[in-house]
Order: sequence, then C-alpha cells, then structure tokens
Amino acid sequence: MVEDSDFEPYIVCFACNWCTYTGSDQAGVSRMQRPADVRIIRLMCSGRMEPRYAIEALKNGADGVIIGACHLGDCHYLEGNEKAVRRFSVINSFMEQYGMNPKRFQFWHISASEGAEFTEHIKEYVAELKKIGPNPRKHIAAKEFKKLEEVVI
Amino acid sequence: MPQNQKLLKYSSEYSDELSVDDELKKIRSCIQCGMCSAVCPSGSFTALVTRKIMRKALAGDHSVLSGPEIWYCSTCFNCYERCPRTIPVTNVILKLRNMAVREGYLPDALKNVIKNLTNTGHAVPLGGPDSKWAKLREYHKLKKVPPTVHSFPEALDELFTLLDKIKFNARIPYR
Amino acid sequence: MSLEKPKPRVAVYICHCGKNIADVIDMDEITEYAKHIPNVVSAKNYKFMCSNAGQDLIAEDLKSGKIDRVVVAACSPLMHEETYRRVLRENNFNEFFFEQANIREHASWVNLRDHKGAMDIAKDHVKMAVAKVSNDRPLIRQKVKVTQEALIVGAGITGMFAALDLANKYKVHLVERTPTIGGHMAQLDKTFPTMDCSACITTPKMVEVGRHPNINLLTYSEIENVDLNVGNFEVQVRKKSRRINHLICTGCGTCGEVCPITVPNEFDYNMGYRRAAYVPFPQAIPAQYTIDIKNCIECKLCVDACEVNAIDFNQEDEIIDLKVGSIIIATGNDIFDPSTLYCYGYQKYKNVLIAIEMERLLSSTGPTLGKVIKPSDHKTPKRIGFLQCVGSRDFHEGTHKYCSRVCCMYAIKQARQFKEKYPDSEVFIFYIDMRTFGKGYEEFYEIAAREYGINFIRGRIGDVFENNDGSLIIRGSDTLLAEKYEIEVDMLILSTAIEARKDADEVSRFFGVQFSEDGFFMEAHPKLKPVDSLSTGIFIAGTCQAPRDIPDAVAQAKAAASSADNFMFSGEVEIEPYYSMVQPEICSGCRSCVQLCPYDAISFDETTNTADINAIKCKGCGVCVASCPSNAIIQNHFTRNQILSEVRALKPWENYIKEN
Amino acid sequence: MTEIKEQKKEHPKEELIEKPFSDLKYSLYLGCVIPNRYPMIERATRFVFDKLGIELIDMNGATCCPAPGVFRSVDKALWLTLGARNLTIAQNNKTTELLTLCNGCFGTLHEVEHEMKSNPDINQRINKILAEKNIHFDGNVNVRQIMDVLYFDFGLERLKSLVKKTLNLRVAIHYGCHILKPSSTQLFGQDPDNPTFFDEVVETIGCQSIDYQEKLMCCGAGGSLRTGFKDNSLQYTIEKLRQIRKVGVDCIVVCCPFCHLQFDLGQIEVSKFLDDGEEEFRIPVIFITQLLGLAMGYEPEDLGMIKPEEPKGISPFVPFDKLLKKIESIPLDNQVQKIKTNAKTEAKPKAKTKAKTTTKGGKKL
Repeated sequence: MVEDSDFEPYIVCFACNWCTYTGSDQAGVSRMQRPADVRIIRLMCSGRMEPRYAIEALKNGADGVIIGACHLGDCHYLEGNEKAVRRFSVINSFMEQYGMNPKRFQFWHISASEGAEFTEHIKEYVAELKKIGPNPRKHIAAKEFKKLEEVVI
Repeated sequence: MPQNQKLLKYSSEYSDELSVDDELKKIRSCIQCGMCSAVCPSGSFTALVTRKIMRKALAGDHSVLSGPEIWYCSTCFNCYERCPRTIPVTNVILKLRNMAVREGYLPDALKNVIKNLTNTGHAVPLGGPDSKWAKLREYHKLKKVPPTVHSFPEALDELFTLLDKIKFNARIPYR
Repeated sequence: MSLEKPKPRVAVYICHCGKNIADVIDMDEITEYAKHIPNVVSAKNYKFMCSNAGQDLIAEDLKSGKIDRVVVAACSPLMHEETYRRVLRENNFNEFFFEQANIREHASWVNLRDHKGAMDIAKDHVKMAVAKVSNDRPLIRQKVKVTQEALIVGAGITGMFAALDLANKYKVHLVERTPTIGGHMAQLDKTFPTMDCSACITTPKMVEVGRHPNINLLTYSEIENVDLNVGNFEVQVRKKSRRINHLICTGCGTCGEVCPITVPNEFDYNMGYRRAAYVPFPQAIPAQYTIDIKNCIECKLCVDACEVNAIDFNQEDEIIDLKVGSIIIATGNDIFDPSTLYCYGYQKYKNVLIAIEMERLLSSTGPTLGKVIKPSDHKTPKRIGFLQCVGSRDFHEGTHKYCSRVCCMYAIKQARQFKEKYPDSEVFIFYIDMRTFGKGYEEFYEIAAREYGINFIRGRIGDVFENNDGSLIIRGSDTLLAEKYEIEVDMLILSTAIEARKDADEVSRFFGVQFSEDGFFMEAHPKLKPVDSLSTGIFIAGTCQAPRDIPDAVAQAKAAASSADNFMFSGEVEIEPYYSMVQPEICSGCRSCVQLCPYDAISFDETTNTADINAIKCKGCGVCVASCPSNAIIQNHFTRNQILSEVRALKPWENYIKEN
Repeated sequence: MTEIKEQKKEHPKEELIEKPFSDLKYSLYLGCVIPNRYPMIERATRFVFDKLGIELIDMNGATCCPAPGVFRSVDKALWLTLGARNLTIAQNNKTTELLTLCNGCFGTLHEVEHEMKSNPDINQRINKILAEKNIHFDGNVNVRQIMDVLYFDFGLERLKSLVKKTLNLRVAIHYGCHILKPSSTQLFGQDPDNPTFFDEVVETIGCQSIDYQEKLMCCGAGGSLRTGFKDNSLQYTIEKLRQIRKVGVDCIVVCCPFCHLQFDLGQIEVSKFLDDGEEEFRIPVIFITQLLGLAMGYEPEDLGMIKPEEPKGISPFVPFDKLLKKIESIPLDNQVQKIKTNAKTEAKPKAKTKAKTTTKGGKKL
C-alpha cells in the first residue's frame, strides 16, 4: 500500500467551456497555485457529460472525477447544467454499488470569475482524497493493461 | 564609507519570518494608507505609529524589535478591523513582540507579571489568605480563597509541569 | 478509394510562450515524450508558436504532406484556437483537424514551483489532444444571415455614442430603463480635466439621439426576454406605461404644476423634489412627461389640466418584439453606498455627503442652483474635506478591491469648483495615492495644488465625529509626517467607488455574458478583445465592463460600435459547427431528446419515425447527445469517441505503479 | 421544575420573582481580577444568576486565562497551553459552555478555542504537551461572555420581564475591545464600529444608554499597556472620562473587570494628569450584573455595592453613595408602569427617525 503522505490523487475534471474552463484559465492567469493533480477535459456544456465518461475515468484508476458547471440559472445554454445536476445525482447514488466512494465523483458550480474558488475547492478535494486513499481500481486497471500489453506485443 | 552614516539596509528577515503564517503574510500587501495609525488610540498619546511598525518590519529595520513602540499597543484591534488590506495588524505586533522577547527585549514591568503567573498561577494573585483582598472576599460572603488554582495545590503542580514541558523558564529571559 | 481509414498523421508543436511555459516545463523532455505518442509523426518546439514564424512552421509541415493533423500545446484554446485554425484553413486543410493542449493556464502557471507536477499535467494534456485530434472529423462552418439592426442597452454616454455611430448605417434600437437618456453624465456639472460644462457636451448629443431617424429610442423600457440566435437575436422589450401618450404630449409641464404629490428626485440624488408627473430634469430627452405610478394617488387633476388630452390612465405596458443582428450592452454602473462604513458617519451625520450629491449641489441645474450649502443649517461651508478610496481598494466584504479610477480626478475637480465659487474656503483632500494618469490629468492635479491652494494630505481618515453645531471632527494620520491629526471641517465628501449594477446578474443571464471577479462584465480578452463578450455578436462597453472615465467610455462606445458594424457588415456570420446530428439508422424514435432541447431545434419526423436536428437552431450544448438511450446522436467535434479517447489517454495508475 | 417549587416553599417571601429558568448551566471562569481584586463582581454575578435560575459550576484549579496582552506577547506556546488547560477544566465539569465575566479572558479563551478547533497542527502540538498531565482537550467547549449569555441565551424578553424597578439612569456604556474584535471570531455578528447588544440590554432593563464621543475607544488597560506603561494607559482613560463627563451620566457600566479596574482605580490615578482647576473624576463604575440586580429590585448589599471601613486601599475606589441614594428614591413596581409608558412614547419618534434615514427621502435639504 502507498503511504498517505506519498499518495498524490489523480483527478479528472470535465469542465464546461463557458464557466469552469474559463475560470480555470483565470486561475492560471492570476497564477493561483494548486496541487498538480488535475487534468481538465473541455466540454461545451456540463449537460454533455455522460455517466460513462466518469465511470471510464474511475475504471482507469482516477481517484476523483469532477464535473465543473455554471451556477444554476447562469447556463450558457439556458438549462444544460440543471440537466447535468439531475443526471449527476442519479449516477452518484449508484457509485457505492460500483464499489466506489461517492466522494470520488463531484459536481461543482464554478463560474468564469471564480478561479480562486476553483483553486480552493481543488486544494480541499485533494486533501479529502488523500484521506480516502487511492482508487482501489488502480491495481486492476494496471494489471489489465499489462495483460493487454503482453497480448499485443 | 563614513562610519557615522545612518543608512537603512533593507532586509526581508522579519517579513520572511512573519510570512510563514498565511494571515501575517498579508503584511506584504501593505500600501501604507495610514488607516491603522489613524484609528490607533495609543498613537494619539504615545510614539506608536502602527503604519511605521509595518514598514519597519517589511524593511527589516532592527529598531522595530529593540524599540519600546511595539509595547505601547493596548491590543484594541481597531487597526486589525479597519485595515483595507485586511492585514491583522494587531497580530503582527503581537508576533513582533514574540520576536523581540526572543531577542531579549522584554520590558521590565512585564517580568513581575510573568513571575506572578509562574509562581502562583495568577497574573494578579490574591496575596495569601490573610491579605486585604482575602478579607474583602470574606466581607462579601465569598470563600476567603477563590476556587481557582489558589485553592488547589495540585493544580499549581500541574502548571509547573506544563511550564517545564514547554521549557518556558529556559526560553524566556525574565529572571 | 481505400475502404480502410487512413492512419492519422499528427504533428505536435510545443510552445515555449517566451518563458511562461519553458521556465517550468522542460521543452526537450516533453518534445521527446510527444514523439512517442501513437499517431504522432513529428514533434517540435518553438519559442512563440502564435508568431508568424511559428505559424509558418506549421504551414511548411502541412505543405510537405507528411502530416494532416495538428496539435499545439500552448495557451488556452480560448486564446489562440482561431489563429491556428486559420493556418490549417489557409493551407487547404480542414480547420477542425486541430486541437490545442492547454499547458500554460492549466499546467505551468498553476504549478510554478512544482516542475514535475506541471510536466505530468502537460504530458497528459498533449496525450489527450493527440487522442482527440486523431478522431477529429472534417467539419464545415454554417453561415447564417445577420439582421442589419442593432440593439443597445443603456443610454448613458456610452450607449448614446455607440448608437450615433451605428445609426449612420443601421437601424438602432436604444433601450433605456429610466424616463430619460443621458445617464450619469447628465448629472455631472463639469468634466475633468478641461472643466467643460457637462450639460453643454451631453445635451446636444442627447438631442441628436432623440432626433436621429435611424434610432428607435425606447426609454422607460426594460428587456423582457432575449432569444440568443447568433446574428438574429430576438428581443422582447417591455415599454412601461407612462400614463401619458407621448405622441400627443407637448411637454408643456402643466400636469407637473397641478400634481399635488411631491417626492424626492432621484436625479438630484434625493436632494431636490419632483412631482409624481415629471421630467427628471429640464433638458431630458424625451422631453415628454411621465406619471410615476408608484407615487401617484390618481387624483387625476392632471387629466383635467392637460390641454391636449395626452394623459391616459388606461395606458398599459407595451411589449415590443425586436430582431437584431448585434447587441451592445452599456448598462453602466451603480455608486457604492458607504452607509455601512459606520466610522465615516454617512447617513448618521448630516454633513457627510457622497460625491455625486456634492456634484448635484455644485451643479447650476441642481437643487440649490449651484450654491453649496450644508444640509444641517443650509449655510455655506467654510472648510470641506474629501476622503478618497471609500469602498475602493478595500478588501473587506461589501467593498471593492479594485481602484475606481475616477475618484481622484472628480475629487480634485469638485475641490477646484468649490474653490472657484468660494475662494476664501479651505479644502482638504485625504488620499492614499493620487492616481491622475490620463491626458492632462497630472497637470490638472498640479494646478489644483499650486493655483487653488487645495491641501493634499496623505493618509486615510480613521474616525469622524460630529459637533453640536453639525461641524465634523476628522481624525486621521498624516503618513508622510507620521503624525496623527484632528481637523475640523464643515462638510465631508466621500469619494465613493464605482460598482457594478446591482441587477447585473439579470442582464448577464439575458445575454449570456460572463462576470469578472469584481462583478463587472467580462471581456473576451483583456487586451485584444476589450469590447467583445464571449458570446458572438454581443459587445460590452462603458462602465458596465469596468470603472472608467468619460473619454474611455466614449472610446469604448466607438470601439463597440465599430465591432458591431464589422460583425453585421458582411451580412452573414459563420457559426461553430459543434451542432448535433441524429443518425436516423440508429434512432429508435423514443422522442426523449425532443423535450430536452432548450432551443426547440429537434423535431420529430413522423414518416421516418426518427428525430431530426435543425443545425442552425442547435447551439451545440450536447444535452440530447448525453441523454439519447440509443446513442443515436453525435455532437460534432465532441463525439463520444473523442471524449472517451481523451479519458482513455489518461493513465492514472502509471505513477502509482511506478511508486510501488 | 421540582427544584423551583421546593425553593419556593423554603423562601416564599424572600423571592421577589420566581426563578424563571433552570435549564441553563455554565462553568464559571473567574480569571484573576474578579476573585482577587473585585470580589463584589463575583458576588453580584453569583447572586443574580441564582435569581435568574442559571446554574454556575466552579472551575476548580483554573489559572490565569492567561492574559492576552502580556502572555500572548511574550510566548504564544505558554498562552495556548494554559488557555487549553483552562478549557479542559470546563470539559471535566461536564459542561459545554464556559462563562467568562471578562473581555480579556474571553479574548484569550475564545481565540484558543478557535485555534484548537480549526488548526489541527496546533491542536496536536498542544494536546501533546497537555498529555504530560493526562489532560486532553476534546473540543466540546464553547467560550461565552456574560453579555453573550444575557443577550442570546437568556434573551431580552426574559430580562425585560424581570425588571421590577425602572431605574431610568443615564449610563455610559463601555463595551471593551475583545468582546467586539476581531469581528471574525466575535459572537454577536455585529459590526464592531456599530455594536448595539450592550445598549440593547441596558435599555431593556430600563436605563438610558448615553452616547458619547470615543464610546468604542479602548480603556487603555489591555495589551500589557497598563502593566508596562501605566501612564500611557491612563491617557486613554482620562480621554474617555472627559468625554463621559461632557455628556453627564450617573454611572459607567462595564462588562469586563479589567476595564472596571481601569475606570475605577484609574479615576484616582489620573488625578495627576488633570489640567489646572479641572475637577477630579468621581463617576461610579458598576458591572452589568450589578445594574441588572438593581433593576430587579435587589438590595445593593447583595450586589456587593457596599464597602467595609477596614482595610484601606481596596476596591471600589470611587464611592457609590450618590448613585445608591438616587436608586433608593426610585419606587418599585406600581409607579413603574407610568414611567414605562412615558418611555414608550419617547421611544416611538426615535424609531421614526431611523425609518427616515433608511428611506432618506430627500429630507437632507
């Protein structure tokens, strides 16, 4: 097992182009430092987020998945984020059945001006994930990949 | 260079030490607006200019620790509340006092109070069961000795142990 | 034609961005890494990829025929995606065979000290971009006709200038919430640094706006709803009932004379009075009267008095439908209310005023006709003080971190005006820093001190106390002398901050524009697109974007007008081809997507029993794609395969395995 | 409930009012100045709280808080350690609420509580030190100040119902600093530049809070200033006393014994700074519980407002005589009603002026 102190979580963030992605850009422009644990994938709207993306990420061993959406009422596409919220709550209720800690799947409302909030949230989330520990799927994912490698090569 | 020149040599020694704490670090964003000294009641009567203290600490001027000014603060927190940059000015001064004490600048009058605490557990002790204050307590139909550390010798022992544990006597040059 | 899909040949270009990226991320290492990603045939790094030389680098490789897809690892795609797409376009490649990996904002800048961490992120982002670009498909931009009309929201100095500029070419609808146009500038007496009479500049422009045949002036009106079709925005405006028919009203003022109701006049910052039937000020445009129904008691004295029978108490709000090609938002600013800063005693002490109130007192059209008087006893003050940075440059909650830019100048201006009127008086300006940065501003400041004898005292005021006679004791500290002072003045003027409109969030929601951290509207790029919003065809100008003075506001108005003109001129606009498409052979006809589309872009074809998406109406949010139970809908450029390939490109366990 | 009935049976006549509540329970933290210099505050508080039906449990073996000015300045470790130790005594008393009668103690203990609860690093370090004596701070203690308890826990309504004597005194309130600031950890949620809780309590029990310039200024005692540079600290006090004298009051009311000491003994000490011909200060200083007791109709003796002939040189230093005479002349109950209605009609226009300022309806000119 990895010691808690060594463990750096791996977080995949699906960010809405109009708010969280821009907000994260703003955090960068303002040079707000955060743990180097987040990979950001751009979507046009959080409403585009499909459950399988999160599941795929977790299956691959990501320790946390974040959906970054606009605040309710501020959606660039009128109500995409509301649909995402509804979808998220359903998926999240299944997380435990998949053997995942529901905390590994997050839904955040970060507007384009909230680079500071984004940074703060990430710091807190990284600390929380460090407490929860690594994704148990990591081992399996690695083994599966190794097998695959053996077959292919 | 002539020996008698009094030129300021800037150093970030103090500001670096203060900046270990996220709150105190804000001192670096001081814009010298003068709000803290404007609302400082002590500044009306004494030589304390909080704004100057902030500047001296940032400039690394040694006189900020060696001078008496930091001890003129009555910790009323006016500056702390009003600073437009939300610098915790009072806490900066308290931290500077800590640093001054470490370097041996501790006002004499305070040494007595420290002695009181380290010997009796009270900064303002009763002065024994026969003192005039004990009599006053009796007059007011209260126990002659209050139910504080004064009534419990074992509590005083506990205090001594804790003081030893944090090596207080070794660190603070009050004796 | 071969049936087998040709293997994509991706070229990766890594930008140093000067030192912004190269200082944190080792260029050689990441270039070497990129070479080993599947599908990558070449990887290069260069100092500035966005420069001409950098673009040429891509163009050469494209021309050589060795590559057909491009990944640039540099800044945010929001910054330069368009630049690189153009390179592909110009070299006869489909511009959508391009992806940008953001390794500046999302890696190097947020991990300035953690070089290894930044490198890990950068590698992953490059890998994701390669994975995505490998699955990119050629797309064609759709073109839409643009309506040759413009909407301008807010008729202050910014809105008026933008309207006048655009109206020479296009029909312009100018919507204003209050009964008159003119905005804050109409309330000012003089303008710095030239000391022109504000009204003398503003009112002729107001008249021009009022008379312009191409400007449809909608005052006392508010935006009700907006349909955000790029190039063809459909806007509903509610024209509030004035209870007076403006086609008939001659503006004679009889109704105002007979009206028995007296209420504070907002235009004079509640210092003067108006009737319930009123024009805010004599030079208002339109000059016709309005009945303020909130305060009206419906005595109908005015109905009898009006000789042209213009008053109609049955008049109702009118909804006007507009279709416009571009929108300029110029909603202006609010003024900070310092009553919660108890130490300065605003609203507690009578003789503490805010600057805009002083402006009305100084104004020859103001409630006192230009005579400055103390509210406590109506006498002329002998000594006045100005306190700068009230609500600005303050990090407390409820106040603003930014500098409001204009307060230093307007305080000097008011001080000089006061001195001109009352040469025997004494004027103090308490400041932190005097920021007189504009053309002629520093000179204006210098003359104020030298010729007018205005006392500039560096150091904020701490407390204000009131004497029995209403005069004020000011206590502060002179930071240059390191001395505390106590000064007695008759009046204290607080130079209050400019702040975003309280209902700016409503406007932002209507038009889909974003906020900056300070509450003002966000420009698309702080330097290169200062009047563009992130929504195509919608522009922002004036103090709704940031605090600024009149010259800057006018400059922005003209910039926005020119941008809107540029946008509408060609008559058509290209829209991003990110729309979604139904694959009819897979569609099961369940109709679940039809209900979900917020734009009514999905229709159901009864004959084929499948859904169909209107590419023009679709804005590309992808909600339908995510919800389709048959996976029959695909979103261009963000297909399921692409996103999944991005997720799969990440190998979160790699580091973990290494460590064990 | 049974408790109340029993007590009633025992002393049915003595009870002016029935004990309204017995569910409130606090660990009473005395500090240094109250037990050792101003026992009358302890007496008044114990007496009045008993009548309010609030249970106070002694914190046996408590030390100095330690004083926020002196000890936090000297050594933060000492300050945190002893502060945390005092908190654990309340914990051992099986109470969650710790009541202090002093702003300074409140400043220290509240800040220590805050640091121990919010900063895991400090929590760990301090608990490690305390472990030497098998003590551990679990974090189940809330530090409360007497004003906070009267204002929130007991409440203004209940206080009002207990008033048996409308004193209608003109009083100068001194808030003190550490109860108001830093506002981030303060309990009242009021702007430290515009606090009202003390005024509200005093007005509720039938006195007039007289506004004076420098009302929110420090008394000068804190921050080791009195300890280290007494003359400087007295400059504060004389400034405040002059402003108070300007508006004319019957007494000064405080909620902190150190401020109390500074105003009481200070009035004697500032004599040397008086201008030529300036009258000596003799303004009685009383503690909030003493004022409350008087309003509830109790004898000054029960509230510690008497002083023995011997020994000399003890508190209080400013005599109460004039104040007590005035209070004696104020009748109980019946006529109270009349004064109350007067007060009500007076209060009305005040409310109106408030409304005026909020609408700010152009009445400026």
